[in-house]
Amino acid sequence: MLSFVTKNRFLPVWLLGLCLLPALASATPPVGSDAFAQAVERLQVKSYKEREAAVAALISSQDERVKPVLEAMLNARLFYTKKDKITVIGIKTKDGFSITGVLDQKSLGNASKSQLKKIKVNNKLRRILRAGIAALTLSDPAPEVRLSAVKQMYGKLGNAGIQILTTHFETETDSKVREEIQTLLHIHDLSSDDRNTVLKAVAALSKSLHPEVRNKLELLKDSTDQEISAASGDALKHIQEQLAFYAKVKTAFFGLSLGSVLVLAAIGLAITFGVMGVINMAHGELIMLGAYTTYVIQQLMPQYIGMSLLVAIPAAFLVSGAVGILIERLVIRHLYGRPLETLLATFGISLILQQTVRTIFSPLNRSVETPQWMSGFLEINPALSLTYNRLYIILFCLLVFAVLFLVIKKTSLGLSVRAVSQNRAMARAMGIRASRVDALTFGLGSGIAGIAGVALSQITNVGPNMGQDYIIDSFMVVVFGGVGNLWGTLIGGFSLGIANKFMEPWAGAVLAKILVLVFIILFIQKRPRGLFPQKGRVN
Amino acid sequence: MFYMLKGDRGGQALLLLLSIAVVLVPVLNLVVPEGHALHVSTFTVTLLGKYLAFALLAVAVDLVWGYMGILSLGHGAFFALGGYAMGMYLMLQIGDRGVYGNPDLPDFMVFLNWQEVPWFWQGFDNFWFAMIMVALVPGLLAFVFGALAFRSRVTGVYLSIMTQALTYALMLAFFRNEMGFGGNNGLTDFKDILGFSLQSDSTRVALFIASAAALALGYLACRAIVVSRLGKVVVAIRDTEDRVRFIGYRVDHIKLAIFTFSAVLAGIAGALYVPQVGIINPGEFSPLRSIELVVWVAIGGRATLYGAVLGAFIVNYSKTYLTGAAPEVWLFALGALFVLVTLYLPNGLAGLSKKKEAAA
Amino acid sequence: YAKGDTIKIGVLHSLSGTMAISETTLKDTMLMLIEQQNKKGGLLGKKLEAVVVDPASDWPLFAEKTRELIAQEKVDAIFGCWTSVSRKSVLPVVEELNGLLFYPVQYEGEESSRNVFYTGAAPNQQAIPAVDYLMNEIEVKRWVLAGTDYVYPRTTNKILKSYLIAKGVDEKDIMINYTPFGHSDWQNIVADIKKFGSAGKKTAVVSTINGDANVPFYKELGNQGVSSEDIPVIAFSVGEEELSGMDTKPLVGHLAAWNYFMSVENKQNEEFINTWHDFIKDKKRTTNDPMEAHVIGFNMWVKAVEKAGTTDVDKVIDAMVGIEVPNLTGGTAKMLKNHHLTKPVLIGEIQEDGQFEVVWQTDAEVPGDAWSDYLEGSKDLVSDWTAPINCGNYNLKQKKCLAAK
Amino acid sequence: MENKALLQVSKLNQYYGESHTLWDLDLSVIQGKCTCLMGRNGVGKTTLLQCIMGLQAIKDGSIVFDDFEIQKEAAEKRAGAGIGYVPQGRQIFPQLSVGENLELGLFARKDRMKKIPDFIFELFPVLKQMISRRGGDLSGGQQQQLAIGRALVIDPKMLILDEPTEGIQPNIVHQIGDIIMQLNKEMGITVLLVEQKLPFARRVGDYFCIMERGKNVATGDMAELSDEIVQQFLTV
Amino acid sequence: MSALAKIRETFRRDQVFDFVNKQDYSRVDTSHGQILYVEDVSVSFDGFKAINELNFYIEVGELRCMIGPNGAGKTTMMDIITGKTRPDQGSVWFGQNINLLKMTEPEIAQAGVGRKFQKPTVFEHHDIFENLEMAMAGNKGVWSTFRARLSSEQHDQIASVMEIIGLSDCAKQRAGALSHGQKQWLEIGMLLMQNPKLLLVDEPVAGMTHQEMDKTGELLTSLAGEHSVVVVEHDMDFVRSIAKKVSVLHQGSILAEGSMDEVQNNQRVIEVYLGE
Ligand SMILES: Nc1ncnc2c1ncn2[C@@H]1O[C@H](COP(=O)(O)OP(=O)(O)OP(=O)(O)O)[C@@H](O)[C@H]1O
Ligand SMILES: Nc1ncnc2c1ncn2[C@@H]1O[C@H](COP(=O)(O)OP(=O)(O)OP(=O)(O)O)[C@@H](O)[C@H]1O
Ligand SMILES: [Mg+2]
Ligand SMILES: [Mg+2]
Repeated sequence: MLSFVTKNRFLPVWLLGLCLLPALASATPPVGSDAFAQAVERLQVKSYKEREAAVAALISSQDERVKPVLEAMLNARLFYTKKDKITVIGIKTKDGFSITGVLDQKSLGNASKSQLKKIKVNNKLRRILRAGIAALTLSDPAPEVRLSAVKQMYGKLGNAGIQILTTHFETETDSKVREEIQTLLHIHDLSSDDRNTVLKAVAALSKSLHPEVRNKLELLKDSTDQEISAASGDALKHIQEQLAFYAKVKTAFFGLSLGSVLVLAAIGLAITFGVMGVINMAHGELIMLGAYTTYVIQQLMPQYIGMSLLVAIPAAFLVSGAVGILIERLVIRHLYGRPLETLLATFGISLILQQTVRTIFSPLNRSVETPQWMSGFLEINPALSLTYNRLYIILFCLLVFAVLFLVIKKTSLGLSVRAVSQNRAMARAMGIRASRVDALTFGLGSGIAGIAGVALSQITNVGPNMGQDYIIDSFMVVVFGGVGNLWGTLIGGFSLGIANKFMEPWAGAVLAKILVLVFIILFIQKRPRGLFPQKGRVN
Repeated sequence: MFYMLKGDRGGQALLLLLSIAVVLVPVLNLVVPEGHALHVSTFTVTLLGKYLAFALLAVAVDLVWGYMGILSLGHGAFFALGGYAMGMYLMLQIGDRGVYGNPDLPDFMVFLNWQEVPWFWQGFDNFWFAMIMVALVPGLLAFVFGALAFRSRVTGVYLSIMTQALTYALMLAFFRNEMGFGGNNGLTDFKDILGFSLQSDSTRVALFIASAAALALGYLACRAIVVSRLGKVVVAIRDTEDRVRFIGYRVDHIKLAIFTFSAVLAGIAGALYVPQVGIINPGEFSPLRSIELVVWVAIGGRATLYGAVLGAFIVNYSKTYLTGAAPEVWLFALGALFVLVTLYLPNGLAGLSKKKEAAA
Repeated sequence: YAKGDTIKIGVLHSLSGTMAISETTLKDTMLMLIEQQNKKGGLLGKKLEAVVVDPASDWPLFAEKTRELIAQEKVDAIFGCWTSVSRKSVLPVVEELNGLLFYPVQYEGEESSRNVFYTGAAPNQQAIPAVDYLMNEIEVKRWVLAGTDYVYPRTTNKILKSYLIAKGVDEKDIMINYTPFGHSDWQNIVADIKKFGSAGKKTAVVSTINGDANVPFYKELGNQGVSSEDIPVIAFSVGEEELSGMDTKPLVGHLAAWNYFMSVENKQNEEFINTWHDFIKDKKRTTNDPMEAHVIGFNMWVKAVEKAGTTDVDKVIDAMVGIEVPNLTGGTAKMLKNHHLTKPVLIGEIQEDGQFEVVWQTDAEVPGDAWSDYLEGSKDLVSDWTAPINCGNYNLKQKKCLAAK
Repeated sequence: MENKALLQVSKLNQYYGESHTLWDLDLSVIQGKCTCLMGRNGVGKTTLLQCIMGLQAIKDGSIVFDDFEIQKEAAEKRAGAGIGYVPQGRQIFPQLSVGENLELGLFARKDRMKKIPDFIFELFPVLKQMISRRGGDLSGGQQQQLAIGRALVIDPKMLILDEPTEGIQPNIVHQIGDIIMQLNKEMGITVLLVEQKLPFARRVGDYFCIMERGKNVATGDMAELSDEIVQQFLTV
Repeated sequence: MSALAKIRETFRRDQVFDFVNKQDYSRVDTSHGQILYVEDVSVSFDGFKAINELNFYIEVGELRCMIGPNGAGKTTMMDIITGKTRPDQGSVWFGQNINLLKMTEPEIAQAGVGRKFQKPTVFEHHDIFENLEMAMAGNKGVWSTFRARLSSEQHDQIASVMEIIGLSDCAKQRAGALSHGQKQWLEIGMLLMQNPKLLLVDEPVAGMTHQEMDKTGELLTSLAGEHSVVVVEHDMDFVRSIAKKVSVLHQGSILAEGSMDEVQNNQRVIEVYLGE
């Protein structure tokens, strides 16, 4: 197979170049080393339109050096020297770039930024580059690479592209890649003039959820040919049913993920407020500290962004926890038995924390990077893909909940915490070191808030105000679930998330939120102590 | 009539100060020439007027929180509704002086391509109707919300968070442009009230006097409640709600009455506030704003009405002063003030004077 | 300088609360400009003094602080505000007390005041050219107009919608979506955009999403695999400053339309950036469009004061019109009769390093238009603060000023 | 070692704000015996016990337990030192189950036992039945039993009981009497008992101590508690 | 004047409480001699049957003692009568015409059912005088409460009740600062002020000295006759000293009913309750 690929290597590539830019296909393009050099030089032009043509010419040149040039260009690493206009690939170094000539592929040593001029790409060019690279990777030995190359070609195929795919299809051994190519070819067949081909393609694609299939079928439905119209109508109906189903699944997933964010934000509060009874207005700021910790950790280990998040979790727990303990020792300790006063003091603390962060880190948002393993999505089918960051956050949320639940319900710390919160004096008379328990518990709740901050840094902005965005929702979740009940917080958060997401499509984001609030207000009339009320005889 | 001030040193002082201010401030502003050392600038008059409106709001909060024990995190909503009612009146007074020169429609409605004033704006061109609405709208909302919540015996933090949800929902709703209240920009660019230009010094002084009078009356009304037997029952409800039921009081009715009354006061405060600051926008509904109100009361001293007034003045004055004098660090100062008062003055600033009284 | 005699300049930008994130930089910019001017010997032989206050993202407080600045502090000009609502709140006060306000942010238009100079872009200096670019260069056929639910996006989208329809775009191909301030969960909306964009026509998002909501929006785009190559997003409120708080890797290729980019290579700009870095003592700090607006506004004011020979507000207002100062992108900004500027419009693509790369720009400066030509009711209006018209909303048809004040 | 005082309170003064509640109070509780503290309502019995437990701040005076001065120690230390406390009004943790209420006592134990000793359930079978019910749901009497059980779990050297028979059905009152005596006599636990019911006090007590207006006015052997004294200090 | 006579004077409602008559609370119809009917009442909590098909009746003017083991359901029964707990089944009538199960706690209290709680609950931040003032019978609507002013008779009435409960010396003391026993008395005082037709008294003498117990007993017996009184108590001496008729509650239903002697000698009662 490999030999075949090598033999045919250039033909499909330039064809693809043609198919991408049909306008240029009129003349037979030059081929070979000279053509490559010419094309490379043409890249230096000012206008994007002309550069597009240069790229097409480059691809058509069928030179072996094309692929690295395209890749460099895509990654904004292709330059030319200001002095002698040599096109080079630059690798960023400490102070400037180490550059390599494109034509002779020889290193030209280092150059400073001011000596180089970048060969700019825009959106449209990037698209072309990517397709070009994809075509070049169709012969890659790794099936995953080929698969993604094929996937790149959706919507970008011309007749020539079909030819390449058809040729490649015969030699392709990987079943997944074959399937994908098959789908692409069928989609192409849908626009065929031959009604049998069309009908066959419709039948073959009637299960495909790819949007392009739908768009094409949509057109075919209005066809004058009764049979085609009926067949595509049926296929479309089936597809639409499927899509509707997956849309629901997707919404549910969105709901779960919003819910998990709510739960994460609220769960620390479920401890400090729910169990200890401190109306902790600084909770949001503790979340914020966790997020900033993530930022700092990333600054400290820029080489290991993937790892940084894992390091940030314990770090954020410690930082927020320590701040929490400090707050408890300095302020809250004096306020037990005066729950409303805690609101006042923690409100003050939240202002102070915000301003502190603003002073240290500036009022601007900080950029927290998303590690590779958390970006992208898990594609279940073309209609349903679940984003990794959300998936991880849902899992993370459940994990945090489980750990916390065990700590509170099963450990002696948990028992002491509950005892102290219910009757401080008596707990002390039972030999429980109430002040230590308080500090630890508050630290625990705060630490969990910090962990939530790590998660939130992955989906929203990290700035001095971020805490305020979550404090209201957090209280809402804890109260809705039932104060003092961890399950309540979990179920409450998830149900609010899901309710919100199911309402959003027909009510819009704003109205959905209002409706959820109204719902909570009415719900509390029915159950004045939340979803899972704390039961028991009241005196 | 002043029996209710018996033993209320703070209240006596407050009313005395208010009467002095009502006489002195206009004289110092309108009669004493500018540049004279004793001249009180219109800026100061308006500022004081704003504080007075806030003080009335704080008194309203104190009544339900300090005395009845309902930590309302939604009083900002009642304040804002009163403010909007006033704002709607003022808006319709602009007439054709708006940017589009439309004699009937406020600018934002012209912009939204509305053909006529929506039904819920009808009548607001009439001052008295608007004034009734200032009391009625917040009162009605409080009544409906309270009737539901108190009957269902929603108490404690549950109630607090529900009031917060209420104001939050209203905030989101008023932010919506379709609501017909000007969206995020709210109502602004007012020209005159009852035919008097809002920009003239005498109108501003008049508004100041109106605010002072409203505060005095509001204070006396609250005081009358507090010293009556009803006031004692209200405090009992705060301490042991259940027990009050068993001696035959309808706790839900009492709570509802006080809550509604307090909401009306808040609405009036809002109506006084708007013409003096010149804008009302959904930001007033923001939950954090309502929390701030509670903080004023706590700083001043809960369950002493004059403490609430004191707190409103101190916190807002600090804010005015510090945002100008120490714009970079004022949040530290304010935050520290909150923390320190909580720690060292559990009864707020009013507690300080009480201690002194006791010591003397 | 003449001893003890200073010219006061009010700086009215939120240093706390939600808007601090954007406005603090502008306060620093003003401080820098004033310091520089003093180094040059002040103005009219007097020293300039900045009076900084913090209106704390609280709109009524903006009005109060303005009153304090003008009435108590007796400042000669105020540079400030960011949000429209803060400007609306301040407007009656500056008019009442005859103050002078320089407003540096792009805004929705539909307003003109004698006492305000709008140094940011009007919709025709940002939105319309941006759409033109997408339509002509990227061949976009389907449009998502996504914004935060407040006046600026509403107005802009309204203008854009009628503009697009005038250009032959089918209503079906326009999707409008509004979200609340600080919206943080974009899953549905991004999924909807993705769906809307999968109909086989080239689709783009025109984003008037404001402030903090942008970060989660772009993150969600990245995670759901909506790349700039499939569905580019062009934003009017995302600048270098905002990008510095985002992970820009997944955003490369998305667009923004401004009148200034930090990346523009030009001597003036380089100088400005260097001064800024020296002043703020942080080489990594970015510059952005509203900063440029303040630079232009401040320079114009200085010129006008010198021309008038006094800081008297009325005289300065009259002197302002027609003043020209170089902008930072190599052109010239001229103050028009409607108190708006001429500005070049630049379209930039986001780069990995958090900068924009200009991919398109107007051939010449575009004059700012206070009243949009694409809206009923406002297309007949012009603003002209010079004699003989001398009003902000002169109706060309009725030949008179509305709202004779 | 016959009459060694396990607990010695001397010159104790306590104030509630301005009001002076305990005046130079002395009290000694003899090791291994049961001392009965009596007095009318409001004379300060509960207050005294709270001072001993460290739940109420004292102005001055000393409290010596087991040869250590404990008046400066935190409340939790005193429990650890071996004082079990059954407060007036029971003070059950209402949201904890009966089992958890009892388990709390284990923390203060020296021997790190992890299981509630069986004899508790032998003494109070009802606690076993209701082991997983919330403490707050129990009836008044059941709560009282729980409170005593809980104090016993910490394996105390001395047990302080504040009106333990209040609200308890007669046969159990009797039993509690038996239990106190059993703990006292057989297990050697010293007992300090506040009790209003004279017959009960007479039955279980070895010594009595009568308070009036925050002062200790009469002490002695229970046998010496004459009707005269009762008349003088315990009737209204 | 002896304490007893004072109370009689205090409770001459035709004179002191004449305004009560004006109220339109449907008056209790006790023409059949019964004031309280508890029939077939059951209630369970999380599956635990606390009251089990309970039946009993109280006559007008009767003083009834209820005894029974801890957890028998005595307090729960009072909770049901006063509206705090809703039973799963059964009916509770006050006189023949008032269905208590349809009423809220304040309505029941206004109709004439007063209660003293097992754990004394008073208004801790009010002084003793105010506690009593608030409990005083009268129109308790919002507006009337706001307008209410103490007449001198009412003043005297409060003073006399304070005398009875022995707290005259500390009229201005915060109720929260009272000792346990004092709170008990204050609660009894509040009950007196309410002047109910039916008094439910849960463990009134817990924590009281012997003499105070006697005083309480005397007070309760003096109230009986004009009022109906239900007393729950564990102190047998006390019960013996006041009781005419005793009901024994066990596991949520009546185990025995009769005179003190009968009950005392009932084998089952001895077994589950009295001991020995
Ligand atoms: N928290 C408190 N604040 C102020 N005074 C109090 C407080 N608790 C009790 N007192 C007062 O202290 C005195 C003693 O109260 P204490 O509870 O110790 O009495 P006691 O002897 O236990 O009475 P009883 O037999 O009724 O339980 C009483 O007069 C009471 O009023
Ligand atoms: N809310 C509740 N939840 C669960 N169980 C309850 C609840 N209320 C009461 N019980 C149970 O019902 C039973 C009866 O309680 P009740 O308080 O009526 O007893 P009692 O007769 O008053 O006892 P005592 O004499 O000890 O006061 C007890 O076993 C108690 O645990
Ligand atoms: Mg006691
Ligand atoms: Mg009971």
